[in-house]
Amino acid sequence: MLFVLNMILFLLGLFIIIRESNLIKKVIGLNIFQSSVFIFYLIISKVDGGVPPILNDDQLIYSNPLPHVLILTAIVVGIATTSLALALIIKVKQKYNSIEEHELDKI
Amino acid sequence: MRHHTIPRIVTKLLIPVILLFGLYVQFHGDFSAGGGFQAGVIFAAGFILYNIIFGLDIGKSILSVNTSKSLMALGVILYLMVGFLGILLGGNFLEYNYLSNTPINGQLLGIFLVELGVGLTVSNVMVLVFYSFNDISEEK
Amino acid sequence: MNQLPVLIIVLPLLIAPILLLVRDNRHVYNLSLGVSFLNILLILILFQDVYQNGNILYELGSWKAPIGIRLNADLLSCYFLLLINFMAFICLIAGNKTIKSQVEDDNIHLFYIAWLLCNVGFSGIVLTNDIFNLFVFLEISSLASYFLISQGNYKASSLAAIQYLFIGSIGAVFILFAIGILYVNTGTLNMTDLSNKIRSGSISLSMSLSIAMFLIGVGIKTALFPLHGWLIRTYSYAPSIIVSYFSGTSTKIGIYILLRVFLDIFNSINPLEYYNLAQLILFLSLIGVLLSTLYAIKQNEIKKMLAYSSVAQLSYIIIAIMLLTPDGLTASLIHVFNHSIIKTGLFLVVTVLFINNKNVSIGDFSGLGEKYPLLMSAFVILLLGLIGLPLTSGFISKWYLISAILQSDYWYISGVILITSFMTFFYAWLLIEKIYFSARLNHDASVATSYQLLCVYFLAALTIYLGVDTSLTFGISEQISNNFYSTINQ
Amino acid sequence: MSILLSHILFLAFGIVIIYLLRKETFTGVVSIFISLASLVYALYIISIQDILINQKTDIVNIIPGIPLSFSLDYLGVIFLVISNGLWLMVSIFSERYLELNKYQNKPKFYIFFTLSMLATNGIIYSSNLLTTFVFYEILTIATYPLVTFKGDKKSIINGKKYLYYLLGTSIIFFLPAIIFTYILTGTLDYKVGGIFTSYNNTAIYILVILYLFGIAKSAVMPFHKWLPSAMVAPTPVSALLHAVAVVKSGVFIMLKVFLFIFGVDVLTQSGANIIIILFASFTIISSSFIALNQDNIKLRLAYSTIGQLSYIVLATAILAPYSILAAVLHLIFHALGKIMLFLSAGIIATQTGIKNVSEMNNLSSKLPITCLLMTIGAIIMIGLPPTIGFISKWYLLLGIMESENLYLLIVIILSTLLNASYYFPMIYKSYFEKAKFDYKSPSCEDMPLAFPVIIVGFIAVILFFKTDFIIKFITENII
Repeated sequence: MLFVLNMILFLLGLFIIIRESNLIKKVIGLNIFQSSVFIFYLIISKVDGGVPPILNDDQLIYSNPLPHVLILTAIVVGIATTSLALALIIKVKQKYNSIEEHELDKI
Repeated sequence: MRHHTIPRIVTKLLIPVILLFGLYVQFHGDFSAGGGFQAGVIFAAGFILYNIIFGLDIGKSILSVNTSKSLMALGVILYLMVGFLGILLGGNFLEYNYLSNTPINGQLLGIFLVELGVGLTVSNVMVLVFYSFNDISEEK
Repeated sequence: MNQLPVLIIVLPLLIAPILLLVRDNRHVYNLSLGVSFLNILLILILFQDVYQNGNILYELGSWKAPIGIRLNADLLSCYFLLLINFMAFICLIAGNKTIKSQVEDDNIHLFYIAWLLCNVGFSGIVLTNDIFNLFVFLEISSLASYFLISQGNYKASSLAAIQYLFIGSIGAVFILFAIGILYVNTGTLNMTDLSNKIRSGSISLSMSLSIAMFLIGVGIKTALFPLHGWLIRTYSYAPSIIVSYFSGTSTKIGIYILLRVFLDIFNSINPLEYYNLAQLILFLSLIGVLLSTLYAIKQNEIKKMLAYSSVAQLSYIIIAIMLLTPDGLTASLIHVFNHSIIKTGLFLVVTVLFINNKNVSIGDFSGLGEKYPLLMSAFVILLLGLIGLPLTSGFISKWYLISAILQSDYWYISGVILITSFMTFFYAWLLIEKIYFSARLNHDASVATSYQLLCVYFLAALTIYLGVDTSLTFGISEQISNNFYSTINQ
Repeated sequence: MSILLSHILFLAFGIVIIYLLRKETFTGVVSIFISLASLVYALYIISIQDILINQKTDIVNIIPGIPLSFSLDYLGVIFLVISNGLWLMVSIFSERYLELNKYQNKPKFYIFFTLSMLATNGIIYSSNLLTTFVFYEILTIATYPLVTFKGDKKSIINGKKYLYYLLGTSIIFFLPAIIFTYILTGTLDYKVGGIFTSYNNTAIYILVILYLFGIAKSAVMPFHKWLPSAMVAPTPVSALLHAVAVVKSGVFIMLKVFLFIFGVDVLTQSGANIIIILFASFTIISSSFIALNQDNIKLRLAYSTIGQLSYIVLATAILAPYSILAAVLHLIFHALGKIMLFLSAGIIATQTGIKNVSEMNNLSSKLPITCLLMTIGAIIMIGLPPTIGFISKWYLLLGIMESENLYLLIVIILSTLLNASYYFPMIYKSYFEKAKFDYKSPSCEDMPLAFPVIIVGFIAVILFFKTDFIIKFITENII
């Protein structure tokens, strides 16, 4: 079930990136798209009855920490991408005075 | 914001706490949840809050754009230098075991320095992002 | 332990923040040039070592393999590593002047930082043995390249950059997803470990999803036929020196990931054969070759023309891989090297000659043969290499490509390959004709510095050298492909 | 260093010299000296041929296992003499010709002329197909600047056509044929008797077609169009390159491929030579018909060349000993005859401005020697006694008899009639028809211009009485 929801999020994000003409909305779509994959990693790392992976003696079942670490990296990458995208959009806006892609292609 | 008393007072009270919390997260990263990343962001948040309340001029006089850039670079360099130190002391890149007399101490020292580098970089990147967005709004 | 693999990645990475401290444009340039040169030396030593003693594994922080991140320098890595860093070095030498005039003064040090980071990303992709790490390096290089592209002095540069950013990020996310699925199925991220754990036999649904996503991600990176649109845009609007650099590296990295994922990680289930994926890709690439060659002939703007030509040439490489024979792989690897050199050289000439012109049309080359006899003869040599005439490296590629096709099950596509390779001649000749047989226009083609000229001559000479002595390209390519296929057949 | 390699390097050195001099006045003389030296080289090589035959000199390994390599064979010896000998004549001719026609940029002309001859010699010396291919392509590229030498729009269009045909066929047919051969046999070295040890007929058929179309320099239809387009070039270029060096290289390669790659046995047993015979016969007949309708002298000669080349191809494809003899003989004799015709046409155009057959009325009163030479050339082409053309045609007929492909007699006879019908008007008009308008001066023969042609004519006449040693050489060494 979770996977299905996750896939829906994934496709939704992809759809927004492809379909939307507004660059900012595209960035939002990109973020949703990326987040769906982040969530996917979190889902797969969940262990039933597990606790956060901080070692102490009485808890032996804990969630897989590796995907969390990976996704932390991926999130950072995502933030970098987003901020770069926003910066570029500002430049585009300065040059064309528009951020609607269908208008930009005409110019 | 300079003339709003309540935010000023609250900020004055909060900033030391925020910075202290940042430092806590920074130095406790190797024992509990936390680390340079989070600490850097928290630290930067404190500084940004200061800027919002007291104005950029004062903020920039404390930490100018160029200093911030240099500190950001220094963070990365610190990180890499620790890595190179591992090579120089006969291990692999980023191998901390050789940094101190015992491997455990070495690991502690290594992770501390590396996280320090990360924290330095992240906090300054955050500040720089804040600065540059401010520049854009000023241009308009 | 041999420290070379990590040094190759980390040294430029260390220089990048130092550049931020230095900021003075001249020192910045010298430093980046120096580190590039140092890198090439290191790579040559590494290459030598790997060639004689086999793989070199390097564990970061001495954490053992499946848990820690490991670097793996094998022959394939070294081959691409050499190519990429060599191109970076050449473009750096040639680029100084153009970068100065095309990029804003305050941004120049950032530009070089991005350049170094981009190169770090490329080297990292090639060297790492950890698939997640590959993704991270891919993103490092991509982010840097978005920035680099946006620095072009065209109006559309930022737009091209952001459009590339969207499509590139989609590709990266697809790869990230695919890696996640792989991790679920195998519980490891180490490539060697992965390929051991992926058992032969039928492919589960989730695994095939992973394969499909890899394919899309890699397809975007390599400009596989229907996904090639970004390449045209970016090549048209990026700073021209960046185009020279990317034409030799960026897409080739895509090829590397393709090889690594499909022929190394998945080698026991061989997905390309299993789903007839190879046939599909082959078919797409064939259409790609045909259409992009036709488009290239139609273009009047030289950067666009060369960009379409790049798509066509990349399709040749992919076709050769998709034959799924050792010969095909050999041919593709040879062409990767040769095409990089030729295309970089061609773009370099455009860069060097037209610093100030924004749109360089074919007409701008009118009569340049008289004005710059030597430079133009180098240009013509590179063009002849692109066509694939004998005694140039293009001929060697073509020979092995056709030879591989004729010996494979797809011998009947050789006709298309031959005809398109003849069509290459049409657009290449348009240029040659303009250079030598048109009256000179009154334009201001800028004067190139001697370093720039030297780079172009060097690449042209290399084109001829690699067309006469194939021991480097063929010898190593053959060894790599034999290694691959001997593990597959086991 | 091997003498063959040093010959090629010498020519390369010559090119460098011409490039360095780059003076309009000197280059012609330098070029004459280079061609003279090249002829001396060739003669010296021939004098020590017994040592050189089948001695390979590898230069570089282009493809591992297939080096760029030189060697000499008996077929090459013959072609070597012709091409280098005629080159000397033509370079003497062209110096004067370029001067009289006021062509600019002579150094460029001589550089590419020498480069073309370098490539031709390279083709002669090549000991495997790859080397041949390399020089074949160099020859194409090197002749292009000569074809477009005039630099006007017409020559650029025609030059493009020239390149598209020659490069296109070589890339689309010749190269895959070579690669396919290499895959099938594992070698590309020319070897007497062929390199195919085991084969299947389909492969041979495919290969024969690929080679036939791929070596478009031999101008077998349907890939012949480049030859008429190449006629926009200055006359010396048409004469040497497009009547001797380039086209003969094509035929020479064709001969070598059929004899030394396929081998007589393979071709006859698989029956693949029928394809060649069909295409060649078709070319012979149809090119003659086209030539009939050409008014431009050079175009008429060009179409005649296409037909004559196919004679050689046809003679080779019949594969009987006599016909191969005829092929080699015709290679020599056609070169002599055609170069006379072309150079005469060049003289006519230079001295009187006449370019069409219909304007040639009473030309003999004005250019008596030239007309005489042209007549000899034409008779050689038609193949009438007492000229050398007759000898090669005679052996061709013998070969046809021998192979019992009697229907080919019709082709030969028909084409001879056609040849006669497009050459005789030229002769008839220039001698017997009255001029429509008066020429200003009675005779304007330019001796320096005519001198090399006279020598060629002299040799052609002498040779008729001295063919024995050539025939002996061919029968002993080649067949």
